[in-house]
Amino acid sequence: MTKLSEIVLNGLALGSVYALIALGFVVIFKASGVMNFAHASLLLLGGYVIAQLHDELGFAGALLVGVVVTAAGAGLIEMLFIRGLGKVELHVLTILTIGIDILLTTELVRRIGSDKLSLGDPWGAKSVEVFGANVAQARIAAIVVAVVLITLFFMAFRYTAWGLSMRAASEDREAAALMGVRMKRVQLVAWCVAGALAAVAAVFLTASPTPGLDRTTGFVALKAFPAAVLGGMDSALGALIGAMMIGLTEALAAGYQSDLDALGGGASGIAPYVVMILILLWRPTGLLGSKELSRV
Amino acid sequence: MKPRKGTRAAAAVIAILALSATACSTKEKDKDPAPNGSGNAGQLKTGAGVSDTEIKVGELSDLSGPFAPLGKSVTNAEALYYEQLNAAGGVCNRQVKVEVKDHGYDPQKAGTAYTELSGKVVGISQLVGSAIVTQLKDQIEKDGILTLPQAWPSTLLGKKVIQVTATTYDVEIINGISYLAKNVGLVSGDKVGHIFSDDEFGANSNAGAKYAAQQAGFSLVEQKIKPTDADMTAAISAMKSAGVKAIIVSASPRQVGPIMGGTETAGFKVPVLAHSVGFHPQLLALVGAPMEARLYVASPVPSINTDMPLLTKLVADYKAKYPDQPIDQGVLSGYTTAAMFGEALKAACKAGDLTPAGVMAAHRAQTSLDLGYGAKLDFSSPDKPPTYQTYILRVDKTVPSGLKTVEQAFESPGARTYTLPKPS
Amino acid sequence: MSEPEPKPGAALRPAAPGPAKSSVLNLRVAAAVIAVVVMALMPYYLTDFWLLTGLFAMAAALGAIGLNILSGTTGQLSLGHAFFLAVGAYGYMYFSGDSGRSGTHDISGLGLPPFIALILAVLLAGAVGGLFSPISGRLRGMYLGIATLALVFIGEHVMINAHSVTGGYNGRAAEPMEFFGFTLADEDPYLEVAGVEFAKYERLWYLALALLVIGIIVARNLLRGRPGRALGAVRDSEIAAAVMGVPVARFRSMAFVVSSMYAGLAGVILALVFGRMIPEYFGLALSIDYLAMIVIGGLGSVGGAVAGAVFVTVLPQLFAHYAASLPLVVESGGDGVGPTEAARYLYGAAIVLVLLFSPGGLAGLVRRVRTPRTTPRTPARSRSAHSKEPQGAAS
Amino acid sequence: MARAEHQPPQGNEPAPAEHPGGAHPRLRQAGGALVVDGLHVAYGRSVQALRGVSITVPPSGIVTVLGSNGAGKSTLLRAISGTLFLHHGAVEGGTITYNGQNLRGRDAAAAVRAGIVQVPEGRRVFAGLSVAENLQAGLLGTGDRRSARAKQARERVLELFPVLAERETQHAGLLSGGEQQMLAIGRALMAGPKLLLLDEPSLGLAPMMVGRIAQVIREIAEQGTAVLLVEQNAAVALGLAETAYVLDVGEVRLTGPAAELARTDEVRRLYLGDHDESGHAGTPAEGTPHETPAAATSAPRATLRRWRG
Repeated sequence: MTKLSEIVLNGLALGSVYALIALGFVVIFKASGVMNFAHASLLLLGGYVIAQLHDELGFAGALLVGVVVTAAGAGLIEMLFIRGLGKVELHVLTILTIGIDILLTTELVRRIGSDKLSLGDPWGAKSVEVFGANVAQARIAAIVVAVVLITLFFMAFRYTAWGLSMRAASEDREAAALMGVRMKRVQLVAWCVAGALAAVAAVFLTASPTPGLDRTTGFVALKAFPAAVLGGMDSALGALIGAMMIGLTEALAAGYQSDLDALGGGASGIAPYVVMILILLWRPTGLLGSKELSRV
Repeated sequence: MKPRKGTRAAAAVIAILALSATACSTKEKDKDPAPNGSGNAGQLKTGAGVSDTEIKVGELSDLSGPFAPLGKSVTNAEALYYEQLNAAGGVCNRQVKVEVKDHGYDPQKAGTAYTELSGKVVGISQLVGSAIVTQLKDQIEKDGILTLPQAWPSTLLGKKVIQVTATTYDVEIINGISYLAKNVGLVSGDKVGHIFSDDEFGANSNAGAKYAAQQAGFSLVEQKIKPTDADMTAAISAMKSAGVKAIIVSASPRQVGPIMGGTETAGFKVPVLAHSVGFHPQLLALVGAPMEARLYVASPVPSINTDMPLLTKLVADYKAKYPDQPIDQGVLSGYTTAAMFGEALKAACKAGDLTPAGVMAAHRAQTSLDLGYGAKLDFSSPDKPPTYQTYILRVDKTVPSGLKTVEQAFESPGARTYTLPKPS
Repeated sequence: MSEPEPKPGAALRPAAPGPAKSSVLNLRVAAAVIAVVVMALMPYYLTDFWLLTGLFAMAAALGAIGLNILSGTTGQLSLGHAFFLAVGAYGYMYFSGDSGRSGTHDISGLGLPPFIALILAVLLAGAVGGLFSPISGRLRGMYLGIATLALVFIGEHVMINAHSVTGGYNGRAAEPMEFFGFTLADEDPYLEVAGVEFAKYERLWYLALALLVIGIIVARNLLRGRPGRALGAVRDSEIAAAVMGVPVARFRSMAFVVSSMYAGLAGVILALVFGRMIPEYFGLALSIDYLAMIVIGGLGSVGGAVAGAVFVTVLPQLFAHYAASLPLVVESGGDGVGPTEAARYLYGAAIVLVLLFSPGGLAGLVRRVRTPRTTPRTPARSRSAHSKEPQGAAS
Repeated sequence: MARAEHQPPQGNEPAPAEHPGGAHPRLRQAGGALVVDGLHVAYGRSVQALRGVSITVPPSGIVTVLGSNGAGKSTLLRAISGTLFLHHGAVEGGTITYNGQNLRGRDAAAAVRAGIVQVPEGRRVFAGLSVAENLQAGLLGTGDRRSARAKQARERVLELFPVLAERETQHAGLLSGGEQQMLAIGRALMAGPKLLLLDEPSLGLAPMMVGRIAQVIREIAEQGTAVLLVEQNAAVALGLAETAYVLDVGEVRLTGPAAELARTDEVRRLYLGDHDESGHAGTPAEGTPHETPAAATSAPRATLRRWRG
């Protein structure tokens, strides 16, 4: 039982981090209609900035700067590359973000080199006991922070002018424009929000008991893709549910690996993708994704 | 106007072709630079890569991919060795010149980079990445140039041209487990965990762990992880609930770090045994305390900070030449590998045959090479590692490499009774 | 080189497009023949390094043509192209290889003649692409893109675990291609033509070149004929295509099958060139490379795919080869921007710049230079990034 | 009535300064609020959608623009509301001013701030949002969602459309077509526009509902909001408007007081005679001739062919 509760808690913590990333995917997708592959490098950027500054500014200061820098970086990508393109094929925008990701990742990896950087988070290796299970404080913090941020996010989405603009625009861009919604500003804010969430996710991805930030940290963003997709790419709630499913699936597949020997071992890495494919076969636009309206 | 344009283009193409025909007609010479160049200096036979003044040695490293940290240390250390060798007069009155190619752990780039070395070097004194070695080994064998890989799975054994430079992973883990059994008090019937990465390194190590566990009567709890995983909590939970008395880790520092941290967090403070390739001094800043308390490192070489003449001199020289670079075990590994190659060159010079085949023959004729760090190396059998010995290192925050030697080279009884995987 | 003034007689020429068109066509054929001849002469001049690079480029070109049919022409985004390359490569090894041991594992194989194995491997890749149709038929846009991403990861897992077919991490050796006793390897028999030794790479060069020419011709005919128009219609609007009587689902899965067959062929060539394939090669990065190729080359254009493949394959090699003589680039291992990083920067920048300034890729650039501004580029080819936006320009 | 000459596509040249055709300055009232003058619009490089269109909408009252499918009616509205770019269109010549303020080349947000709000064709309510949220969305361009003015606007809208008050928490997608049209108009009114642009409000509605909507439009105009109504249903439009323009293939072909226009042979033949017009059975607006010989429409005119644009 301890094992199960440990695994479930860790799965939820993992899911919380994925949720922060997946929400970023969804917000950007709603605003700009693109699956942002540059998210991996934005995450790395946030982590890198925090790692560089935490000695000087302390963790909180570094976190703040990291969040702001990453948000600004995401906003800059929107302004420089995405906004100007206007209407192009979906692939083209997607591949463009891959190009941006390659550029940014190359530079960050060159700077990080072989280093494993600590982000100076205050939790260290300390643990707490929950339901008889030992769980790292950082993991609990991940769940708490994610719950707070995601609640804030949903409230903003529901009640602020920006949230209403986002939802209106993703329903019908032109009608939203006719209401006087400043689309450029809404999109810019969306990218910035996504960037900020990615920077926070970077903290929990690298906090103990994980090994600190290194050049491959950004890859984790790839696992949030299935989360965003299986929930439905234009549904924030779907992203949240998807992220939790992926986190739990992964943790359970790893924790009960010995019972899954038939799959060849090490199946936890691909479990998210298998779950995603199964769900997409059942619902081609994810759990809560809206059906595409086809127009001739 | 269209046809005109076309004809002009065609004419231009033909002109370029004609130009290139004159420019590139040297291809045949390029391929085989000095076939059987007979003795200029006495009766010395020379071949590819060797001129009257120069001996060219190739290195295929990873300087931009996932193994860049290792690649960089090894490349620097090899450069240091050859610099010292040249300062001492070189080999056969020739200066050794190193040509380094970066493959970034990309098999395609490695393939083309190799073609730039083959036929132009007398041998390859560094080849990083077991996947890359595997990819190239058929070709290397065909070209017959001595190659020293920076990877130690026993699956690389069995080819005369490829010299695994030290104890293989499986033998290393057999030695390590025997040390652990003796020193942390494991008894028959205990459960021992093995977390290993889902790649050749992990699989090879797992073969050794299985054997050692069976010999000692331990039951082995296995947990496979992806080489890219960073979250070890689930694996640790599995180990903890199985109640293992010790954990063996065959993975990279990316995973050894979280395993140390995670077990500490989970209050699951069992001894951990890792390979030297799974340790990196930077982990000390992140999980120093648990590593100091519980980590054992099985290594084919002693800690570079051991008090030995060779090693103290190496550390000093390296510090002088690369003041900004970290001193890790890769430095020692690179330096000793280069030294093995240097010894082969010297032996070949003595035998009067500096062709690639001659270098290989001279290398394989050495049965008891002592490079000055303890282990005696026997290169005579392609099917066996040059040594079956292992050092045990533990964490010591006071030295640059972060490791100190706690057990000098030893060979456990199981090391030789274990059947190495039958090479292909 | 001055442009000729229209001669007085020019006006007398019939205005009918017939003769002019055929002369352009003849010209194109002539240019193509010259290109093939030039390529055929290359083994006499290139060193192994460039031969190998060229072989990779040719294999990549075939793979890129396939992806272009899928993503460029039909509009189905695929991040799983690497997987289909792997199916081709391992399919070939399995069909042509013998059973035996490799490393620590037993491997099995059918020991078929290599040429038969090549054909079977291509068919197998196509069949696997067809098996994917329950998914490719149901999913659209990014959903399909991410689903194909899963193929790469799941495929890698299967490859590593299916020891007896793939040889596990170590991969397995590929049998050299053989035609009636003539082996495409270094020896057997030894061959020298005009003083140049024809070894493995030289021999494979001609095989790859022949397959590439066939691949280009097939793709062109396919795209210019009825299927091509149907596929284009499917991309532009599925409903409109369906109204026009195009069996949308069938064409979508057909595009997947054809694309996978091209990828499979590219995989076989790579296996022959490498001589041994390891599963790690077929990762996400390879898929992204192929996407970059078709974007840089120009979506939907066969020539563009080839150009993009050459660009993406040759660029890093150029950097690695000439690192020493390039300004701003330090040699590998030094501090600063190494050749690998420089190539990555240029590669990333090329993707971004091409998309920003020439969304038609290299092919679009060439088209623009050739026909400056006479035919306006109508927005008909570009589709809304937002499916919910109205498609019509005016009420 | 003057008839515009067909003009060749203007390409990238600036529009000619003088009026290319029949829009008569004499119709322009002093202090006219919205002035569109010599407007040229193109989609892509080759597709000319508007060629020198000039219209004027006074500060109050209803102006209608008639025209068949593809005549350029929606394009005209898009140019005014600043949403052309969403359709790859661009203004290539001419001016658009409102109260003397330039609107050409400005975005939709600028138009809303200037007091011009458009109700798009096909209603386009935010189907996934509730009715209340849809109305809230109407305030997004004004910058204040909580002020007394916003509250007032809301009360006015709910007064105008009591049915919306009953459905406040429902998703807009679940409303009937007529209710959606009311919501779309109500949403636009939330911003308190001085000029309301209506794009085919009668399209696809039951005859009963068309009458209701017409009534509402008249009420809105009576409350002091100017209305520019674009319609295919000429019977409805001419019954409502004081002034009418007829667009054909991107040019203003006819213009004049609505009642006068409704009596011209050409309009009767082309726009009022078709018995299939959905609005035909609808509004019995006075002054609108009902019986037009069907024979007159039997031969479709070349100028009324569906024009791609």
